[in-house]
Amino acid sequence: MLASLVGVLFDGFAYGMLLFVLSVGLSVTLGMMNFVNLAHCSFAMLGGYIAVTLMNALAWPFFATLPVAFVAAAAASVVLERALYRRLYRASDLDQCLLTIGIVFVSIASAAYIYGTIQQPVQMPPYLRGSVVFLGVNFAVYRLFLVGTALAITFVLVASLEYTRFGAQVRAAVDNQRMARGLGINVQRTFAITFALGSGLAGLGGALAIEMVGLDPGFAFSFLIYVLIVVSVGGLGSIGGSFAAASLLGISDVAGKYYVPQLGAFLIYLVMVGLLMWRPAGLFGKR
Amino acid sequence: MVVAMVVVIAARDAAVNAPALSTRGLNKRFGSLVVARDIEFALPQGARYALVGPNGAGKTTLINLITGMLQPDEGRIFLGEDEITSSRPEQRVKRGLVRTFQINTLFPHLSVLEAVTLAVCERRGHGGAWLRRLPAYRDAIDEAYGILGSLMLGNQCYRLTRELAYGQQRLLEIALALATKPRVLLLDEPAAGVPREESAELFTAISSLSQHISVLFIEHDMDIVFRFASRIIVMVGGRILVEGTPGEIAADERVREVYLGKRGHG
Amino acid sequence: MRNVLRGLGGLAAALLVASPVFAQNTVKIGLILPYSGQFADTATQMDNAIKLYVKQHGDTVAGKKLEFIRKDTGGIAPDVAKRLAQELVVRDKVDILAGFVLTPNALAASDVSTEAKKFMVIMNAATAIVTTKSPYSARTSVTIPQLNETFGAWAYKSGIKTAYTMVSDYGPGHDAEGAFQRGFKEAGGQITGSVRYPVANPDFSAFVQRAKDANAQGIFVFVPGGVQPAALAKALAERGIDPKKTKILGQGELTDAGALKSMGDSGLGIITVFHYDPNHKSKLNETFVKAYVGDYKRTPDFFSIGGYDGMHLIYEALKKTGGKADGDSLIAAAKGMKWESPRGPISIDPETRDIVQTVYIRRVEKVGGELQNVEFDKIENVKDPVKERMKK
Amino acid sequence: MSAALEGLAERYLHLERPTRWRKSEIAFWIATLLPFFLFESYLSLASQVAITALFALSLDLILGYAGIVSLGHAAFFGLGAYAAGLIAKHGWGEPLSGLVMAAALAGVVGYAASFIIARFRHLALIMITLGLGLLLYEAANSASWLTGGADGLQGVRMWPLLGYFKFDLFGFTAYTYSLAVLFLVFLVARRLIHSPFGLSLRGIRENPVRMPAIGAPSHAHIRKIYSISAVMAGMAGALLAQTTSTVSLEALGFQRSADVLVILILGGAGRLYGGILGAIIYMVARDQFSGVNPQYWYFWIGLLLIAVVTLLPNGILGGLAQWTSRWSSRWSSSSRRGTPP
Repeated sequence: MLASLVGVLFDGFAYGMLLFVLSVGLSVTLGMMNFVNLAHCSFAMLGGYIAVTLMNALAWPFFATLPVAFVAAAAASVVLERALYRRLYRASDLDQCLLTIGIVFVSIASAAYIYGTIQQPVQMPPYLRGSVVFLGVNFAVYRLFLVGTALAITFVLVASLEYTRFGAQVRAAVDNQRMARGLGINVQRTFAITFALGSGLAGLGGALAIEMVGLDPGFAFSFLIYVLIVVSVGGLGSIGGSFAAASLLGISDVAGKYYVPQLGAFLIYLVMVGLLMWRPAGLFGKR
Repeated sequence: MVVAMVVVIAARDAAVNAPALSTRGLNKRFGSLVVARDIEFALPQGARYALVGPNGAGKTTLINLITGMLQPDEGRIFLGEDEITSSRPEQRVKRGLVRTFQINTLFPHLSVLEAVTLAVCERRGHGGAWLRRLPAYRDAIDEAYGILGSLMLGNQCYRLTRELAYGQQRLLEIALALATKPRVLLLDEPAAGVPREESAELFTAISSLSQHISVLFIEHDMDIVFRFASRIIVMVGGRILVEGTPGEIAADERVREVYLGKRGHG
Repeated sequence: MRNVLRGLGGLAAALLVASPVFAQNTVKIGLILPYSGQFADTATQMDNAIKLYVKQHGDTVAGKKLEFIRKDTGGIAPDVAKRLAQELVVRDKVDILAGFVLTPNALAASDVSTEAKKFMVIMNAATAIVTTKSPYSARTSVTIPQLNETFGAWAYKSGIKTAYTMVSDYGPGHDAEGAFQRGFKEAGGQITGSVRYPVANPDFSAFVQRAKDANAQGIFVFVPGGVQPAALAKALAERGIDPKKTKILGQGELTDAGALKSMGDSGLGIITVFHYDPNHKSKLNETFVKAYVGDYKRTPDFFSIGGYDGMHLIYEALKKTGGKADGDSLIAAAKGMKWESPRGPISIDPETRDIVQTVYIRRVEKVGGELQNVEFDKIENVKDPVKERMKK
Repeated sequence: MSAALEGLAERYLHLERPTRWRKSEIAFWIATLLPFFLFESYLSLASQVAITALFALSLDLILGYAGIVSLGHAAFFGLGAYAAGLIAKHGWGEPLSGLVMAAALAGVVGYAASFIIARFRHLALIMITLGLGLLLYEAANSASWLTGGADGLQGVRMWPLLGYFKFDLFGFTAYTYSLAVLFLVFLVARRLIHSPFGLSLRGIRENPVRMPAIGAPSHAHIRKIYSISAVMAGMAGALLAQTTSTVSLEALGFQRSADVLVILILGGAGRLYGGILGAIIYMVARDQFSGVNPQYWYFWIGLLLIAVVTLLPNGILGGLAQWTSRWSSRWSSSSRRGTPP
């Protein structure tokens, strides 16, 4: 009983960590620029496809593909930021929605055209498959790896936000753009960089997600909802918030499905609506 | 018995010369920062009071508390003799307690006439009416037009709010407030950012308002304050430092050092 | 106003009457499939097979040139499917409606088939009742009860006495659950418990844990094809359920080629029931698969075979009617038609217009380092049990 | 009408002018009859365009005028659809009364929901509407005994419209019916946004902070418009159910909510014709693109959206309005309107 409880909590947490990696980038960029980027998951999908291509076509080892996924997504985001996003920073958020939805459509179509509509098969290296038993509890190796990665990312993010000059600029820009400008921070540039890093993380998340939730052209749309949930519940621009929200949602989702399966589909939404009614600005949100 | 008598008498007295607006022991904290401490003052019917004090003294916060945009931690607020401490902002407006904003808080894409007509319609309770077209409410439109005329906006009223010159937008701030037929009017730096000569005009307009309207205005320009205020309330660090006639205030040492001193190098 | 409408009504009626006349030496086939969206891949696989069949048999049958018009429903959208069917009939003057991966869309289009008296070939939609909606429709795929009731009975005979079922919480899932439990219980087995998970369910670990805790001798699972089979199989492996001890039973989608690729050895030992597998041993199938892989660089699946046999049915029916393409002649010709398909011998039940075929029991094994579904048992001439009961 | 207005004080004309019927409007509504004569074979598409337009119009009232972004508006569309479908399924196939009942139900639920909605703004509001919508979807899915679950509602049988016009294969009746309802609802919406209430709504959109400061009960206004919008969305859903005699879970789905939002923004939110124009352009484009290329049509739709945003801010109508006003201001800066209808 206790064993299964621990197992369930762990699985939920691992799932949450996946959501976290996918969504943290969006949270920061939204918080800083109030730019509604619904195409965030398109970058994740890009990362996923990069990883798949490298593994299946070029037989790269899984780990080697992760940084490439990150870089590719980041690079793509820079291009788009220059070409399109930049024009709409001052536009209404509705226009931003329209633009980014358009990008989602295009990305899905392109993925379907290039890779076909087929579900991309991936084979994890043996040492990431199966599960280890510890104190009678089953831990899936891959989920352990996922949790480790996510924690590492969180640590790096928090550390760099707290202790680097750039991090300070980002925090300033998130707290109060006008003031940041006044302090002579180039918010535009800061944002562009943050945006690239955030998208890169999404790409990494996309690559990590394949093993757990698969990858097909629908990804850019199907995960959008979950990402938005994490961002809104966590609170805009708050890494800690995204982390808390993601683990909370992941755990409640899995635990709910285990203990009250008839509520399985409802739970994640119930939790979200409840939390947002309690704290409209999100768990750690200021605005 | 006797007590009852006293109460009755008290009530009658209150009814007779109750101030238009009064507060008792208002307190408000943001975490450790105290923004209002034991604020007590009374604004008589038809008075013209000025609220002055250095930046961050808590003037705007006080207006937010009075108008219900902030809830006080302790204390009570009275409009006439009835308490409004817990009533919602729009209810206070309906009862005649109205404010303007230091930073223009207008309707950018409404024409000037539309904006004021909106306020008039809301006061007249047409706000939810959707069976007849707006132009059918002529007397509302006429009233709005009249108000704009009285504030020298008559020839601007067909332009979009966002296209108005800044000074005119300040006037529109007041026009919107007047459209709600206020009994008590709280003006938060009505002349903020307006060049001096214009601000004098603006205050002439204000002081020529009907004597049924009691006015409390925040203003930094002491010349203006001394010219237009019958009494002056000086706030510092979230508390009322002193209240008195312009003469008294001008003579007051503490005011000099705290406030005028500040203006010296500000 | 009303007179005007009446006038226009007359006009419309006139056009409607006018429509079926002509289409002299072409036969138009309207394909309604979810080419885009969540189910796009099913459409791709089916359409590939359709193209392949036409390529192999030429696009002229009984002196008539075949013309295809392809329409996208963008997923489950009966309103769209119905509209497209209407437009195909009214505007494009098609003679045959075909395709239909998704049950709701098939049901909606059936109304049009009935009203316009158009032959309709259902190449996948697998809910039992689909064919009852239009007297002009025939099915060349499979029905869920056809597979799983048979499977339930077989499972008990094979020595599994207790079973736990877990299915996707939607129509097909419920059908599969009901059918398997019925077959299993009627044979004498005992269901120790059951659970339903959301249709779009990214993470199965929780449900698998439940199933594990129930420790039955067999776990019956049903998931829609696509993303989920692999995720489910992985979850099974991760939670340490060993197919050699606890039998994992499922419908074929669970272990189709794509799923097997990504689930890897965690799939070994899973037992599934299905009507077609690309590794089915027969001359016909080998040539079919060879040609298919040759053209599309991937193995066909049950959507492909549904489309392939669907085209065969259309061709043969047209030959039989000598090219007459009206609904009554075609459905008459289709009834009772028998042929040898890559999946084995199949026929169209003259009464229900539904498919009669062999049901295969397969186990996932390594064949030359490749995971495969290896057939080790089969039940022949299986009809859809639901409609059999309806008759009684 | 307009003759009587001559010699009226400018202040009345200023507020009266935007409420007048423009020639372009009249031309537009006449044009909506063209499909009957020019494209008979597109009538069923036309009817679904009209239905989507109605749905978009209902969203426009809350989003475009009161500034309430909703990602769950399909909830009311679906409620209407299922209500109409169930009524017809259980023996009462009369369309008009069914339409009214369905709309009423949607309205009641909308009113209940509005108490929650009015309390939130921004991202929280979007996500709460989204969440409520998804919850309803899941509920409908699990209540398959009532809704038929994923297979969709079966056995919907509609009676002829007005006891005379069958719902025919051409979609002739369907379009007539949908168009008539759309037009009537449009008239109501038009009157509404030109009323004092409409002005108050624009006030809420323009500056939610100032509204209470002029004594406006914003929450009450929002509850009211939200309920009205729900009724209209319910009507749209009911129309779809009746004209196709099918209802499926997708009527409640996130996809539908997202699509209608895109359609409205594309056409131009806050403009009476934004939703209608958006529906026409989006659905016709989709029909044409997917006709040419059933597998990758949404690539072109995507490009269309991107192009519109970059070239015409605030949607097609908004963008055009800006261009024209820029153009006209070069000649004469005559009194300009805040929100042209």
